[in-house]
Amino acid sequence: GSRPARTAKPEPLAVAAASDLQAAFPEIGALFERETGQPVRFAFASTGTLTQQIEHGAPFDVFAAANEDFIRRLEAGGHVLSDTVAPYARGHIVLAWRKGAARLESLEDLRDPAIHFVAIANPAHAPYGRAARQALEHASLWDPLQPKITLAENIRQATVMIEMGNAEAGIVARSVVAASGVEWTEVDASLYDPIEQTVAVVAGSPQSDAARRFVQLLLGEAGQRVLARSGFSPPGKGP
Amino acid sequence: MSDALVEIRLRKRLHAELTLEVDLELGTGCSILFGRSGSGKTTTLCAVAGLCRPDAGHVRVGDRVLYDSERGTSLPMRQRRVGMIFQDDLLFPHLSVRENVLYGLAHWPRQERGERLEAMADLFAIGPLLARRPASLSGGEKQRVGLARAIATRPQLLLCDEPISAIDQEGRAVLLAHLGRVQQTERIPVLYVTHSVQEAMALGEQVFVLDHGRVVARGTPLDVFTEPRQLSLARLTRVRNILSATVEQHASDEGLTLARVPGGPVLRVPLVAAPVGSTIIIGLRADDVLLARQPVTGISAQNMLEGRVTEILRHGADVEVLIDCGVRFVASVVPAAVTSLGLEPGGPVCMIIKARSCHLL
Amino acid sequence: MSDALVEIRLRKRLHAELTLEVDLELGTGCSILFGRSGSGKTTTLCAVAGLCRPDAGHVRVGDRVLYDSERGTSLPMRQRRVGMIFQDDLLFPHLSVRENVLYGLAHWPRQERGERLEAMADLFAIGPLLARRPASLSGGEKQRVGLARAIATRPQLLLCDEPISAIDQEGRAVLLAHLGRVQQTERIPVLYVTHSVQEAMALGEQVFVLDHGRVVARGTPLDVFTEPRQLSLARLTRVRNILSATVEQHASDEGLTLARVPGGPVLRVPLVAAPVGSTIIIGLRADDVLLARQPVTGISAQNMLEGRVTEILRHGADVEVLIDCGVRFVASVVPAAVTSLGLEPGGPVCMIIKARSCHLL
Amino acid sequence: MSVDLRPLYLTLEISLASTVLVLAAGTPIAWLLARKNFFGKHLVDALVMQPLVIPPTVLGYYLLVLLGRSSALGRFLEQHLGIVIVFSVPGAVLAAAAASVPLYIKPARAAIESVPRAYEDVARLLGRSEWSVLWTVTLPLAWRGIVAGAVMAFTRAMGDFGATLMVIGGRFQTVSIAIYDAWQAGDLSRANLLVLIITVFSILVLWSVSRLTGGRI
Amino acid sequence: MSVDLRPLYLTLEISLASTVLVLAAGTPIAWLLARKNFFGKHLVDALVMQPLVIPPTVLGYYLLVLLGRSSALGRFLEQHLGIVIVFSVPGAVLAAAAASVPLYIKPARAAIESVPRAYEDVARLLGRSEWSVLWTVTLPLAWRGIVAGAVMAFTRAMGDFGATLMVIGGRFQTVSIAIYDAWQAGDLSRANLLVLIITVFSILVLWSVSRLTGGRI
Ligand SMILES: Nc1ncnc2c1ncn2[C@@H]1O[C@H](COP(=O)(O)OP(=O)(O)OP(=O)(O)O)[C@@H](O)[C@H]1O
Ligand SMILES: Nc1ncnc2c1ncn2[C@@H]1O[C@H](COP(=O)(O)OP(=O)(O)OP(=O)(O)O)[C@@H](O)[C@H]1O
Ligand SMILES: [Mg+2]
Ligand SMILES: [Mg+2]
Repeated sequence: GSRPARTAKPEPLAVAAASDLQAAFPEIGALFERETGQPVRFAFASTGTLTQQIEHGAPFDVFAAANEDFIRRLEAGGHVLSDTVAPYARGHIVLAWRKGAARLESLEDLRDPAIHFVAIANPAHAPYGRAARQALEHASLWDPLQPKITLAENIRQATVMIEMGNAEAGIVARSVVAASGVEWTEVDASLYDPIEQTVAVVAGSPQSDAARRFVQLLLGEAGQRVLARSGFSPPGKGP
Repeated sequence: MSDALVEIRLRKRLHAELTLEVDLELGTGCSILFGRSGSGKTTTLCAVAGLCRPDAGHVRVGDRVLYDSERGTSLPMRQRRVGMIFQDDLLFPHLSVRENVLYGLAHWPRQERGERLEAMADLFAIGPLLARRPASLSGGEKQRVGLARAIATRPQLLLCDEPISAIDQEGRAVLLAHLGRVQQTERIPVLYVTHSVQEAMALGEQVFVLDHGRVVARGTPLDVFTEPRQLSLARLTRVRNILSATVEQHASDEGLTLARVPGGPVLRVPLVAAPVGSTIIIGLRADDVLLARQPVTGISAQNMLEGRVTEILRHGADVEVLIDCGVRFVASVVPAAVTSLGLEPGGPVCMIIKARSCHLL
Repeated sequence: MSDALVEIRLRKRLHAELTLEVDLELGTGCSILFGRSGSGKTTTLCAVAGLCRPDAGHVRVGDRVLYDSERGTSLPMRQRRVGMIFQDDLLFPHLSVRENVLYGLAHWPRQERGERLEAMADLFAIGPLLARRPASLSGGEKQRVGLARAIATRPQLLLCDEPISAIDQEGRAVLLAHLGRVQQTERIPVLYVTHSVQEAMALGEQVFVLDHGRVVARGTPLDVFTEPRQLSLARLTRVRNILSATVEQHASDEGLTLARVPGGPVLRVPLVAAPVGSTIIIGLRADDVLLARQPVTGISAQNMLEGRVTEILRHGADVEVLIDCGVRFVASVVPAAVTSLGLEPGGPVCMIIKARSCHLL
Repeated sequence: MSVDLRPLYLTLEISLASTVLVLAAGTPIAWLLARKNFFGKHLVDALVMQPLVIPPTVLGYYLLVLLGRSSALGRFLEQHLGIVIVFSVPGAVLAAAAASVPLYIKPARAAIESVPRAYEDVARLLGRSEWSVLWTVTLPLAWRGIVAGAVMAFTRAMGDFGATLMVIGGRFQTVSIAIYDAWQAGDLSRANLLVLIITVFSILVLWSVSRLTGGRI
Repeated sequence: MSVDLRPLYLTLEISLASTVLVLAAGTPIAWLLARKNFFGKHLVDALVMQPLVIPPTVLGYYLLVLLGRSSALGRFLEQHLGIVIVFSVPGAVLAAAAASVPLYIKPARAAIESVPRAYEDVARLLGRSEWSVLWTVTLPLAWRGIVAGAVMAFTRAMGDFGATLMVIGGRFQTVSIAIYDAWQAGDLSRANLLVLIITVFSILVLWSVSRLTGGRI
């Protein structure tokens, strides 16, 4: 329930955010609160889950997805305000391996028989998983590596698999490895479609003004700085 | 429709070889359902209570029809107002003895409930057990609690399934007396299952003998248990002579009471505590009747009754001699005795009966 | 340590007012534990079987110590080799009658198992029930299956807790005979709980009377039940004579068997199906002994035994005459008979006993 | 490390409410399945188990479809009664209840079936109504199974993550969600701490149930 | 829409194997909890319930910590026996078993406790060993609770998603995972179809269990 607010704190802004933003967004929330005095409450889940919730009227104000498709789907259904749809960051996949293990230079190195398992997010629904698959396909490694490919529910789980040593290597998101204990190297961005993480204000948000301000903060310099530190690059640009 | 207080007609197939088919009419009073193990006694009670469904029949208590297969009536158990005491106690294991007894009185006013509990506790001597759980009771104690629970609710019909089989003879006598009293003060018709002649005699105003699912004999205990042609009964029981007599005189120094059997002889029986003029019922086993050609003297037997042989029934090594001496007696002897005494129908005979062989029922 | 086959000493506090404290010594044969409801009979059996733990005591069967509180011994139940028949049947509800009876024979060779099952089915007349589940059995049928299950395993000690209370008198007689036979052929010591004197007489070689947790009388059924000073017992029982006799001759046309009581008279009893030379046990109620000053003729009684009065005991209106005619007999008469016959200790007396009064136990 | 205890309260609140709901809705169903024969009983029996078969998140999704603000029922409730079930604590309670109800019904049914009918018949003969028989005989004699089912339902509700997450819409955090979030965020020590807290907490709860039910269960 | 049936077989295989495992491991525990008193019994009782309290994914994670390739046990198994438990069907079985074992132990325990000890004593008096008593008396008389628990464990294993997913590494797809994947990908009609399939399938399974256990579960 709601408590009687001593300092008349406004109702927090509800931001639905993709799981890969878990490292970056709390800081942006703090920025927003400092700037507006209004706190932010985040709900982290997979983009698919959040999309379903919004479609069924979840009371979010802002939705920061891990890609563009789901936002477009919501837009088509009138669940987000079209004029607020904007890419806010571009995600990147990286080749990661367990700390202390032999360094990997390229995707080719995944053929190494010492590598039994290669963890990626499930390409069926995770944007970074799809990117990983594309990269492997372009490198003609998808089929030969099949026996090694290990799917995780999301990019974070894929990272955990590497971290724990269950998979010797994997292709995960740059935004996730930063905060984890794995070593990594970039994957050539030309090998996969750019991951345009897109944001929008949820239709029917009772605080759409504040929501727009949050989106502006996210797209603005301060927000971008935080995102960059977390391994994202600005939307529509290279690494 | 008969004008009996309770009418029970039931048919139920139990297995390939056994179909229960009974037809009982009960009055206010205790009716005994007597019969060997497996004859269908428990099943009869269950069908009356509604615990199992007969194939067909009609059960009426007073003007309430509990079951009628033709009209499709079958009252739910809770409306039958039938109390039942089960062969295997079926006390609620999760309730104390007190709660068990009070269980059927939930809707009674508080005070009456308390009084009834007390009355039952006194009657069945379960006062000290009230706080206990059934699991810790002895066999006989369980049976007493079961009786108290069923009787507490003042049912309109009481069904007792060998309710005191685990109770010792002394306690049994006390309980039987209590039961008789309850049954008389509350005027509840009782259907009482037992295979003890003693119980049947003590309680029964009426006996139904069940055999293989059918009523093979019915009537007063006197009639039923003395009917000599009831071979199967003869084997079940031993008391064959039952006599109703009037107390004529007490000879307390001799330890004797003289009792006259209406239309028959005066019997000398062990001293009884019944006033002169009152009626007592005397049971005498056919085995206990000694026969002689003529009266003999110098023996301890107190009764010497002359009569006439009316019939001699033989079944194998068993011989039963029916004797008329105003009332009918049955004597059971070995075949050798018939020849050595030259007994024959119509001939005279003398019955020698010990006073101690005459049991007060 | 006593040299009895089975030694049972137990102490167990049951509740504030009742502490069980028994001390029994059994031989091969049937010992009766007799006592009113709640006297601690079931608890005694349970403690012997290991179903409940006594506070202290010692239980030995042959040379096997089942329990000893001082030495801290308490054999696990499965090693006690004790068979028990329970007051509330406790048949396995999920097994058929056949499986119940076979349950204790799991480790027997296949063929013996089958034979034993057949023997038990015959003995207890449960053949037609073998495929049924206990839930559908009648009360008496359950008890028979319980007996079969316990006896099948050939235990070294058999504990029976009112095993035939739900069985009719005819079936009871048959079962008692069977039980007696089993007990004799297999030489199993039996501890048998009952409050029926008939059963105690039929089976018991020894009786322990329990009252409020203590053994208040012990001895042969004759001694215990004829011990006239046991007033509480007198109320619980009817006095009887028990005689062991050897079959001497069959007179089948007369329907008689002649049996000699060692050191005593020859008794004429109803024809029995026992070979000449075999030993039978004859029960005779004290009430059934008729006394005369001298032999009389022309009566149906087949036995006329001369003896000598050893003692005359009076309690109120009851008189018991103890008679020596090689073995001791007890006759129960009314006071009037004593005077009219002029009976006195040391004087001659003649006992008149009907063949039919001699019951084969 | 400072730990926000509000999720713990919320979890307790939700799981208690959910358990009450499960008991209220599950007991009649368990009883029907145990004691009555009706057409489609097997189907009901199997359907009742479905929440176990479907991934909790998807289960939550179906709840959204059924009760969400764009569903017929949800719209009706919102427009006429002003009640929004989803994305609220009641929604979370519903989700937790949906996820845990099979865990109650199954053992409760088994326990009720194991109560000898004879005792119920005795109670009926003593004049008690079906309702009264249920409360004074059937359920007390089935209590071990009932309590086992209730404890499982409570525990499951406490641990529910997928269904709650879906329905609660991130507006509140239960301990499960907090654990998952911490774990997702790579904050393992926080996740472990939370697991430890919920473990200790649930042990306390189970232990008190043990004590309350007489040391057995 | 073409549906790949392999996940169905795999699901059946995993859940059957998991149920066998649960029965084998859970029965002794249930029996101990029901019939023996030992120090820390309450704790064991509560610990056994923990898999219900922890989000399945995190449970899977703990399994990985315990059995993963860099854990002591996992390393030993891999180096000396060449067995890798994670990312394999045995791993999925273990995960499903871990997630479902509380659902078995709790009702099994309650059912065993409800068996009157007198029957066990009778069996002992008839010379049977404890082991034999357990098999011929205790478990048969507790069968309703046992079957209820086993059915729940089976169903839960069939529906396990979080723990299995974590351990199986997407190298195989169970129906649950397929549902989740389809649903996450926004392919609702596929998700619904899969739910329908697993529902029908589980109804068939539950129905056959019903039939096998004499129409009464
Ligand atoms: N469901 C059943 N299936 C087959 N036979 C049954 C069933 N129920 C009862 N019987 C049989 O019907 C007969 C009558 O049973 P019932 O319980 O009425 O006997 P009873 O007269 O009460 O005997 P007892 O004095 O031993 O209690 C028994 O032989 C019993 O085995
Ligand atoms: N756990 C217990 N707590 C209190 N009293 C008990 C307990 N167990 C038995 N008793 C009492 O001990 C007495 C003896 O019980 P027991 O069952 O041995 O009697 P019994 O001689 O077998 O009687 P019955 O002939 O009625 O079966 C009874 O009065 C009973 O109530
Ligand atoms: Mg009966
Ligand atoms: Mg007893």
